[in-house]
This record gives sequence, structure tokens and C-alpha cells, in this order.
Amino acid sequence: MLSRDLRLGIATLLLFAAVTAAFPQFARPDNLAGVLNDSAILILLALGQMLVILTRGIDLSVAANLALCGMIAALFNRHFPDAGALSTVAIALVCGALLGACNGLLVWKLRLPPIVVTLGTMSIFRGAIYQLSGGVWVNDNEMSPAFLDLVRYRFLGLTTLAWTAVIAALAAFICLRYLRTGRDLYAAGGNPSAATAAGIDPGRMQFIAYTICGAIAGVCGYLWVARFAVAYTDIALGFELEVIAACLIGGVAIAGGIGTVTGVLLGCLFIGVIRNALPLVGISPFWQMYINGVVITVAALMSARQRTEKRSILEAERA
Amino acid sequence: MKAAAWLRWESMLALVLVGEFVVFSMLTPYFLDPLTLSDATFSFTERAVIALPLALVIISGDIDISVAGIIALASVAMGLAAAEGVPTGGLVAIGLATGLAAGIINGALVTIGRVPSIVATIGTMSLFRGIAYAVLGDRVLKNYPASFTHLGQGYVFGLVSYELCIVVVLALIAGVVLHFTRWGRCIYAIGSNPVAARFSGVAVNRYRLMLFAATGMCSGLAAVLLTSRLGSTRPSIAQGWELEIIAMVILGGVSVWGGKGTIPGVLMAAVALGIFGFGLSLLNIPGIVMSIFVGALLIAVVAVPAIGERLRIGARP
Amino acid sequence: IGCGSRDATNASERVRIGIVAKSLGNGFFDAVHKGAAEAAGPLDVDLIFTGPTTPTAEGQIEVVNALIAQRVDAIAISANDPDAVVPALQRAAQRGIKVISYDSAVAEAGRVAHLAPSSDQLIGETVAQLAAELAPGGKGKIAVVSATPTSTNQNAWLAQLKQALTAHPGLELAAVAYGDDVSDKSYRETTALLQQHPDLAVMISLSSVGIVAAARAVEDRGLTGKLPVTGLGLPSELAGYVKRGVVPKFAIWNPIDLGYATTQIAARIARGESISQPISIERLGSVTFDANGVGAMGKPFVYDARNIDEFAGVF
Amino acid sequence: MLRLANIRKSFGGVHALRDATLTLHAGEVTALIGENGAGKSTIVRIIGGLHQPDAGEIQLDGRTVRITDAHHARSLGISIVHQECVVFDNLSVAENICIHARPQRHGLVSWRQMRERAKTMLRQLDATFDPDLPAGRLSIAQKHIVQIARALDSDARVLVLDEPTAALSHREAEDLFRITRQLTGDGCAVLFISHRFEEVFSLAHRYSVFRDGAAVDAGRIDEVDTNVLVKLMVGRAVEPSVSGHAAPSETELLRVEGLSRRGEFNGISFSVRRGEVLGIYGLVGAGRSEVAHALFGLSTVDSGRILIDGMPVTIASPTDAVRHGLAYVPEDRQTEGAILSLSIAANVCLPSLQALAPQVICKRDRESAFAQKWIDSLSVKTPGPDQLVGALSGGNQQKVVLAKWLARQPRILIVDEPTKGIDVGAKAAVHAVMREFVAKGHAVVMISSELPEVLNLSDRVLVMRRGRARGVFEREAATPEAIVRAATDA
Ligand SMILES: Nc1ncnc2c1ncn2[C@@H]1O[C@H](COP(=O)(O)OP(=O)(O)OP(=O)(O)O)[C@@H](O)[C@H]1O
Ligand SMILES: Nc1ncnc2c1ncn2[C@@H]1O[C@H](COP(=O)(O)OP(=O)(O)OP(=O)(O)O)[C@@H](O)[C@H]1O
Ligand SMILES: [Mg+2]
Ligand SMILES: [Mg+2]
Repeated sequence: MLSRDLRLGIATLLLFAAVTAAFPQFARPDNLAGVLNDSAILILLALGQMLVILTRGIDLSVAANLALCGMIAALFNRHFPDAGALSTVAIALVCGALLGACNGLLVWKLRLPPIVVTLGTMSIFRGAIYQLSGGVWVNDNEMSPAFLDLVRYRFLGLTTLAWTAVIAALAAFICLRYLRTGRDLYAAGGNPSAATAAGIDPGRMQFIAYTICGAIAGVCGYLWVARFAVAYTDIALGFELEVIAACLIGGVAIAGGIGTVTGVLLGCLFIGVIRNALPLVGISPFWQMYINGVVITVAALMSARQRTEKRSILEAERA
Repeated sequence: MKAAAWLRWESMLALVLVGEFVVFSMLTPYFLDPLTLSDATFSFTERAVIALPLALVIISGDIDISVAGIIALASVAMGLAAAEGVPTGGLVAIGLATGLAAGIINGALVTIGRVPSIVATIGTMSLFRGIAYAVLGDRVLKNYPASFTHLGQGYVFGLVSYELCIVVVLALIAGVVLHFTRWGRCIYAIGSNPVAARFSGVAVNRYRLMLFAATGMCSGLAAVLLTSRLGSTRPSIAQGWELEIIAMVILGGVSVWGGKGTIPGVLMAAVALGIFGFGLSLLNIPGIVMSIFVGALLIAVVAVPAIGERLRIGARP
Repeated sequence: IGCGSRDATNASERVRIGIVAKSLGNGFFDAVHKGAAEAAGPLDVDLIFTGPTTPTAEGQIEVVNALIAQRVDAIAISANDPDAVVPALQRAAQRGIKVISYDSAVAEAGRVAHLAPSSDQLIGETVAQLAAELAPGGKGKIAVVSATPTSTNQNAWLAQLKQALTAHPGLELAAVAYGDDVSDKSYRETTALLQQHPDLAVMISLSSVGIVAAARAVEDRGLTGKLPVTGLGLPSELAGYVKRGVVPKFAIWNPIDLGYATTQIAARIARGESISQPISIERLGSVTFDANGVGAMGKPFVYDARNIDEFAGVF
Repeated sequence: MLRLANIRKSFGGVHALRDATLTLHAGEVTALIGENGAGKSTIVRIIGGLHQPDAGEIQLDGRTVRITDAHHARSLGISIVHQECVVFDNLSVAENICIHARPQRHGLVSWRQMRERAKTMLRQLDATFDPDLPAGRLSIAQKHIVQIARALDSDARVLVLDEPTAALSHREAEDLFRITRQLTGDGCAVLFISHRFEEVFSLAHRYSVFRDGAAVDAGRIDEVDTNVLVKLMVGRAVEPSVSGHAAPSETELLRVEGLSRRGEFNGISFSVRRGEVLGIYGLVGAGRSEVAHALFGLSTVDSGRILIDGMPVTIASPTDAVRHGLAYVPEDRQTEGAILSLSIAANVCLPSLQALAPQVICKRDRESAFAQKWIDSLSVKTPGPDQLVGALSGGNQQKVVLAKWLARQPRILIVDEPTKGIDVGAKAAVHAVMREFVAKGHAVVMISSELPEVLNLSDRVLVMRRGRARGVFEREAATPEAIVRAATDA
């Protein structure tokens, strides 16, 4: 039996091959860089979301957090156009982390169900954007060139955006596999009461996961706003479900404790390839949602089959 | 001890409800008007039709995110049938049947396919609405017979809408089933520990399948009502309702971990949310600002008892 | 002013008008609001400007119900769905509220009059004209980034655009993509169009979200000056692109004027005036309503580098 | 070395500990005994830092300490095997074993060292499974072994074992005892909790008895015998569980022929007569639970038939099994047996709902009365039927699971480790209940790893090894030697 990640990898490659067959241009390096570029924000958010799901949580507020931090970054840039892009990023990151920490504190200290907390903060964040901006858009002519250009800077053929995703994935891989905190995250999500007995506070791990997820969402807020050069209340509306879908396709178990960075990356690329290939191949826009649905359902069925594999010890003794 | 917790939750909601009535009737002269209140019920009835069976699903430890997708699918099915000249009765049957079929698909994925319900229904959510888009594209279906349109817009005694009656009947059914029958006992058992329930001889998967089917059928019913009220079908119908309905159920005190929750709670939450939204729009507060209140309310309703609990425990030496 | 048979007391009574936007937090409707507020003061009108959070028909129905409950005298709505809001509006009419639509029409059964900012035909012709001017030698392939596939006015304009293109034989409509009025999807769809049709002469978008995303995508691919973007958009949102030459010119009607005219017409109808005769509107001239109750304002106005600064601060 | 004095602890209204005093000495094993719910596990959790005492004092090496959390306990050199299985299903066996201190190099977790260490630990316990396997793939017994390996993997100065042998068969238990003796030899203080007196007498140097949350006696083990301990525990004398019993009838009630399931068991045949207890004995991993699962319709079989009253029946689901008069008390009461977050009444009534509510409509007072009857007849220690099962002690939870099935009035009762973690008094009660049950002409299939229990209670014993039947022993032929030989290699 192939490992889950491997099968997903093969599926992605097959899909890729099919698209390339229909549309050879798709495999051109610059287009691939484009796909990566386009999937970068999804990858980043999915990595953050994965941490949260690992600890048995779920963060429905990521997209709203992203939008709020994006708006904050845009407004900050409008007021202080000379402040430099990096300080804007820092502000977005800190805001995002704070918002994530709010989620985390409610889940940790009051033991509220994550789905309720983040459903609530999702609404609150969206409302806050409207209050903050007065409902108006921040347009590209109100953004400083430094703000806009940071995401577009190219290095070795990839933009800053893509590099951020690559580096974040590497960092996540190392943290989750080789750092104590990373391993504790798995332990806390796998069996919270056992974790308590082993001296790991599952609530604290959840708090950490939400805070990191929030910080990532904050940075993504800047990246999104700078990439599309516009900020308004509804940006990334409903994106949270896409992020969660990417995690699920990538084999992150909603029950906590199971999931790999490789899996999540493949999940995101899988969605990224579909998303970029459909308009290119010229499939009617009316069919896109249907195809998405089929893909998610089939992926879910595939991973469920895997989970029901039975243990077996008798192999040695079969006469 | 359990009864106390139960009471606390209900009383929280009752308090919120009374508070809403007091505050809104103070803030706007239009609120306490029979016609207005009758109109206000429309802001929750269709969602409540789904929230009630969905509460049972969530109590049994599952979740269904595809309900709004089912509405779109059922509405399209009815629209296509209406275009062929099917009469009202047939349309209703088609709506219910489509919902039922969709619910059974969800149930089969979850029980036979063993896909966690949140994953399965995130998939079918796009799938069902995707079919609606694929079939309908940019077209609109609106050749509904007049008697069909009457369903969602009709009244008993001039003020009580059919929709409200349906909600009351459904709430009675759901309440009795959950709280006074052995099926209800099994639903709580399954939600609390599905493995132990199965080991106790409860046909766990049959229950789950039935609950998904019921939720699907009620989504079909909601599609009938909504389509009838709108008088037209587009694939984007009921977009984003899934989260609103889930919020309604959770606000009603149903635990997303399963095993906890009551029907009176869900019903009160539905009314409270509906009146809240309607009241704020009577005050012409923009919906997006309203979402701050709704979000805060959602968190407060779960947080206040939790804080109370902490204080109670903390107070004891 | 064609007051006709109305007596003076009636005409000077305070009326309350609810104006419903497709959604709040949208620059276009903010401008409409501004215009409506300008008109409301001198006319003794209490203005309620409202709308749903997201552009859905269900949301608008709830907003309309709230307006009915407040017993406003007139409702003016820009519909997200021409049919779905009809039953709610009919109920309003039953309770004596005058209903008109503006910008995006409601089916005839649901309103007394519709004020189109410009006729679909004029819009189609203007955009085709812009494309012809921007395409080198008036020839080449064009592609359109629309909003959602279900959006009525988008589809109507698209149909008129196709119609108008017959007058410009050099132009060929190569593809239509749907960006759903969402930046990231519009951006991605534009990028796909650029790859599918490397030889495009002009990129068109008829939605204000779409044109910004399309301009951004074109600029990001380094096609500024090579592939002009045009269509319908708002000056404040497009000012930067106009100055950099990504969007050399574009068209839009004036939403402030639209709000101004809507309020005036709604107030007149609320006070009992009929639309059988042309209604003249201060500072804008008069609007004639046809047999279907549809009146159009005028041709969309074209903005370019010369006049953009003047309007960028306005709407 | 470790001394807990006058500890008090209550949960809600329940006083788990009233006045508990316990002393552990370096280089000695202290056995803590007491009835179910006496507060043994509670004091273990206090030692482990999972609960804070309401009052009382803890001294380590003569200095007063406050153990704030599990981590702190660990750093004080306290190592614990908890009664409940606390294994991470999603992590590898190796990581489970090293969870307290994952070996690190340059600040990064070293997986190689971790695997090595786990291998060493498992070898000491004679366990053969792969340290890279996810722990979720292990049987419950193997999980306990992992948990024990985890506790042994440290330079512990205080080792606490809370019913470590309840899930183990004698082989693994012997390994554990060997290591425990080794550790005491190195000066470690050990607290050992068990309901099995032969283990207590073979391992412990000292004893300490709890009754109703208070320490009633302590002393050296060689100064007392079983009867004294039992009297101290229960406060009265307990008759040894009945072993004299009527001869079973000749009519077969249940017959199993050539049951096989790939990878689990192969060609299992046996029969049970009316009025008979069939014991199934085997080492951990022998596949006994799997056979029970198949019988109860929890898993499908590849071949073989099941006959009840001589009629072949198909059992495709537990619902079918229950309809045919079967009942199954599973071995893992925490996840399979009881629904911890529901009340005792809800648990006890669950399988009998059909009978309690023939017209579908349920009545709460009827359910309460029904549950109360069974609480009384199995003497479950609880304030009332509305108590949540999760708040009961392990042994009392087990009684609730038994009660819910006895209440269903089955004809064939399959019990998997029925007295795991049950105190002497309760064990005698359970045994009596089972005898009473067969006396009515019903049958019991009892899976047990406790040899005395198997020998004492069974009319016949089926021995399994590695998924195969090694023979059925009649009562007379069932000597300990013969059975153990059949269960192990040889
Ligand atoms: N978290 C809790 N909440 C409420 N009551 C509890 C809790 N934990 C333990 N108790 C109660 O405290 C008492 C002591 O329980 P404990 O688990 O310490 O017993 P025990 O001696 O270990 O029994 P056993 O031999 O069955 O394992 C019991 O009456 C139990 O019901
Ligand atoms: N050496 C081993 N390596 C891997 N897996 C094993 C090994 N020994 C046992 N198992 C697992 O244990 C299962 C047998 O289950 P189990 O231990 O519950 O048997 P049992 O005879 O019922 O024992 P118990 O009395 O402990 O319940 C097998 O299916 C297998 O997965
Ligand atoms: Mg215990
Ligand atoms: Mg077993």
C-alpha cells in the first residue's frame, strides 16, 4: 500500500500531465512559477490551519483575520507611505498574531469549542474591517511603491510571495518534526488527556497553534493586499473553506494529531493546479465548482479507505 | 446537576430574547407591531427548518455543511420541473425527494464510505451547488405556478405564516423525538461515544444515515419554502447559509463535540438570532456592523456559562 | 417642474425614502449615497440608505422587509436578482409604498419605474468604441472579464457589447471569463486569458472589481502599454492605473448623479406624481420613461489621464 | 522517601480522599490496596501533579513540595503508570516511550536515538513489536506495555504503578515484576496498586490500605495474610467467590465452527452448553478479543458458522447479536464499554430501551428506577443513577457496563476481562452474578488473562495462541501447568 502522501503526489502529477497534454504551455517554467505564486497564500494559510487542526481545533476566522490585517496594513501604508514595506509586514504580523491569540485564549482559558469561537471572531473581524475603513476601498494609487513592489521582487525566477511559501513550508517541516514544541503539538492533538499526564498542556499548545496561525494570516493579509493592490471589506470572503479543504485533501485529520507538511503542500498544489488549469483548458466556469466538489469528495473517500486498513499479526503463522 | 446546566443555558437564551424585545421596542416605534413581527419571522423560519434536524445531526456527533448546497440543488430540480409544467404538488415532492437523495448521499459517504462528516459535506457542499451551476449556468428559472408561490407567502389567520407553522410542527417533532423517545436516547449515546453505542447494540450507522437523510429532506423543504418566497431559482440561492445555520444550532446550546443540546434551545436561538437581525435592520444598522454583534453574542453565550463555572470552582477553597 | 395636478401641501410633505444598495462597503454605492444625500436635503426627504452585507437577494429581502416595517413612503432598489426580490417589493406596494429600481433593474411586476444610469445599448456601444480606439489600428482580439455568470446587468451589457462590435469589424471577441466580482479569481482568470490568447489587443472588464484585478494582472505581467485595459470602473479606484497607462481610458456613468436622480424621482413618485410624462430633474435635465417604466439617464462618461484627477477624489 | 500526609480531595460533592496518608520507602515496594473508589488512583494523580490536594502535605526526602504539574513531578524523579491508558495513538511507539524526554542533538529531536532507546526498553519487557509502528495499531494490552516502558524509561526515584497488570497476562506481568525488583534494588521507591493478592504478596515489601478515602492501616507485608487485608479493605470478611456449582446441562446453546478471519484468527471451534461457563485463556495478542468481536457482529468473518440452539445464525452487526440473545462486555471499558459523559441510568438503559419503551416514548423516572435496581444489585458506589459514569472509579465503571448487559437479560454473555481492575468484594459479586446467570440455564463465554479466575469459574477452558485454538480443557484436566503450557510455545 502506498503512503497517502505518495498517492496524492501521484494524483497531482497525473492531473498535471493531463493538463499539459491538453495545453502544453502549462508546463512552461514561468507558468509553473505562476502556479506556485498563485498558490503561495493558500499554502501559507493551510500550514497555519494545519497546526490548529493538529491540536483538535479549527480556525474559521483565518480569512477574516487576513482581510482585517490586510486592511490595517493598507491603512497604515496610506498614512505613513514612507514607513517602509518591512515595518508594514511586521505590523500585519503582530496584528494577526494578536487576533489569533484572542482565539487561542478563548479556547485555552475558557475551553470554548473552537468552531464557535472562530465562527464568532470571523464575524467580528469582518465587522471590524468595515468599521475601520468606513466601508471604503483602499486603492493602488493610495499604496506606496515599496508596499506594492515587495511581493513582486523576483529572485531565481520566483517572487517574494512564492519564496515566503517555500521558506514557511521548510520551517514548518523542521519545527513539526524536530522541535520539541512541534512534537508536543502532535501529542496534544492526538490525546489531550494523555498529554496532560505527560506534562504537556494541550490548551497551551492550542494557544500556540492559534497564535502562529493568526500571525501567518496577518502576513498573508499584507501579501494579499499588496498582490492584488486593493483592500476592502470582503477580500478573501469564504477563503477559509478553501484552506480547510486543502488541509483535508492533504490528509490532515480533523480529529487532530495527524497530518504532514508534505501532505498539506501537495493538497495546496493539487488545488492550485486545478484552479489554474480549469480556466486555461477552457472548461465552462459553470462546471468549476462541480469539479472542485468531485475532487474533494473523491480525495476524502480515498483517505477514508486508508484509515480503515486493518492491523494484522498472523502473517508469520499462516500454514 | 445536569438539569441545572440545562436550565442555565435556556435561561441565558430566554434572557437574551426578552432583552431583545425590550431594547428594540424602546429604540424603534415600529418594532411592536403585529405586521412587523409577522414579517420578522421570515428572517429565521427557513433556516430554522434546517437547524432543527441539523441539531440532531450535531448532537449525534456529526455535522452537515452541505445544507445550503442542497437548497440550491433542490431548487434547481424544482425549477426544471416547473418549466416542464409540473403542478405544485409535484414540485413539492420533487424538492423533498431531491433533498432526501442528497441527504442519503451524505449519509452514505459518512457511514459506508467512512469519511468524517465535516470532510464529506465540505465536498458535497461544492458538489451539490456545483451541479446547480452546471445545470443552470447563467439562466434563471421562474415559471412557477401561482399556487406554488403561495406556499412561502401564505398566512394562517392573516398573520401567522405557513412557514412559521411548519417550523413549530417540526420543532415539536424534533423535540419529542430527541427528548422523549428511545431514538433520542440513542442519538445522545451515539454523540457521546459512537464506539460504545455500537458495542451496546445500537445500529449507529443506521441512525446516522437517517439523520443525514432527514436533514437533507428538511433542506429540500427549506428549498421549497425559499424558492416559493423568491419565486425564482438561481444557482446562487441561499449562498453562505450553512455557517448561519450552524451558528444558530450552536447558539442553541448544542455541543459541537456531540452528545449535548436541546431542541427548545435551538428554537430559542433561531428566534433570538432572527429577531436580533431584524431589529438591527429596523434600526438601519448595516448588516456588516451587525455581524460584530452576532459574533460577540455567539461567543458570549458560550463564554458566560464557562466563566461562571470557573468562578464557581475558583471561589471554593 | 411637472407637478401636474398635485396640490402644494402634498408636495411639500416630508417623505421617507429607503434606498437599497446591492451591498454596502462598495465604492459605487457610497457615491450613490452621496448623491442621494445631496438631493434629500432640499426636497424635505428623510433618507434611509441601506443594503445587505453581501450582494445576495435573500439579504436584500430582509432589508426590504425592515423598510416596510418602518413604513417608508418609497423604496428605490438596485437589485441583486431581478426576480427574487419581486414578492417582497409587491408586499411593499400592497402596504402603500412606492417602489422604483435604479442601476440594476427589478422585473416589471415589482416596481413602478426603473431608472437606468444609462441604457444597456449605450453602454455596449461606448465600451466597443473605447476598445476600437485602443486597439492598434482598430483591429485585433479582445477578451472580457465579467463578474458572476448570473449577474443580470453584466450579461445585458455583454450582449449589447457583442451587438455593438458588429459595427467594428476589425475587433473579434475571443473569450469571456468570469471573475465572480472577487479580486483573486478575477486576477487568476485574467492571467489565464493572457496565456490562452497571447495576441490580445484589448482587455475589457465591465465590473469595477474585475477591471482593477485585470489591470493589476496585466501590469504584473509587464504588459503595460502593450495591452490596454478598459471597460467600466470607478475613477478613484482606477486613477493609479490611468496615470501609469495600464488603463488609458474607461467609462462610467456618474453614480453621484444616479443617486441624486433616484432620490428626486422617488420623492416625486411618493408625492403622487406620475411617470407618464418626462420628469425633469434639477441640474440633470429630464428623464423620459417608456411604456415599461424604464427611463435612462445618458451616455456613460469617458475618463482618461486629462480628467481623472478631477473625479478621483469625488467617487 | 515520599510521604503524603492527611491529604484531602473532593470533586464536586464527592469526597475522593478524606484523610489519606501514605509513605514510600527507598528500595522497597509498597502495595496500596483498597476497594474500588477507595481513592487509590486519586492519590496517584496527586503524586503525579494532575490534581492539587485540597489539604494535606507532600514531603519528598523530608522537604515539603508542591507538585504543580506532570512535568514537575517528572523532574522530581516521579514516574507513573496510570490506570487509564494514556497512549498517543497518532505517535510511533518509540516516541510514545520517550515522550517525557525526547533525545535531542543540537536542539533537534534525534529520531535515531529515540528508536534505539525504545528498542532497549521494549526488549527488557520482552515485547516484540516495531518501535516505528503507530501506537494506534497496538492492542490495548500492548498499549499498556508501551505505557510501562515509558515509565521505566527514566532515572526514576519514585515509581508508581496503578493497576499495571490488569491488562497483562502473567508473562508480561512477570517481566514487569523482574524490572521492578531490579529498580528497587537500585534504591527506587515503588508504589504498586493491584487487586490481585498473589501479586501483592509476591512483589511488595509493605502494604497500605485505603478505605473510603482514608488510610486505615499500613505495615510490613510479611506480618499479614490475605484475609487480614481483605478485612481491612472492606471492613468485614468476604467469603471467597463461590466455586462449587451445578453441573451444566447437556444441551448446547452456542456452537462455533471453524471461525476464521484473515490476519486475526483461524479455525476456531467451540461450544457452550446451557448453564456453562467457557473460559478462554491466552497470552496478550492471542486474538481472543477478536473472536469475541466476530461473535458479536463487530467484525465480519471470512469463514465458519455460528449456531445458537443448533440453528445457524448470521450475525452481521451487534444489533443482530443482541437480537439473538448475545451480550458482550468489552475489555476496554473507557472507550468501548461505557459512555463516560452520560449518566449511569442512560448507560444501563441503553441496550434495554426496546423493552423499557416498547411504544418508543421514554419515561425518565422509569429509567431511573430501572437503573437504581441494578446499581443496588451490583452495589455500584455512587450517589445515584444520575451520576456521570466518567466520575466513577474504574471498578465501578466496570460494574455499570456489566449491569447494562445483565439488564438486557441475554442468554449468552460474552465477557472480556470482566474483573479487570475490580476489587475483591466486587469481583466476588461479579463472579456470583455470572454463576447466577448460568444457573438460569444461560451460558457465559469468559475471556480472561487471570489464571485463578479462569480456573475457578470455568467449566471448560479454551486456550488460544496466536489466533489458533490450542485445545479445550475439561474442568478436571485444566491444571495451571497444562493451560500455561498450551498458551505459550512448547
Ligand atoms: N474527576 C472526578 N470527578 C468526580 N469524582 C471523581 C473524579 N475522580 C474520582 N472521583 C471519585 O473519587 C473516588 C475515588 O476514585 P479513584 O479513581 O481514586 O478510586 P480507586 O481507588 O482508584 O478505584 P479503582 O480500584 O476502581 O481504580 C470515587 O468515588 C470516584 O467516583
Ligand atoms: N507481537 C505483536 N506484534 C504486533 N501486533 C501484535 C502483537 N501481539 C499482538 N498484537 C496485536 O494484538 C491483537 C490481538 O489482540 P489482543 O491483544 O486484544 O488479543 P487478546 O487475546 O484478546 O488479548 P487480551 O487478553 O489482551 O485482550 C492482534 O490483532 C494484533 O494486532
Ligand atoms: Mg483506580
Ligand atoms: Mg483482548
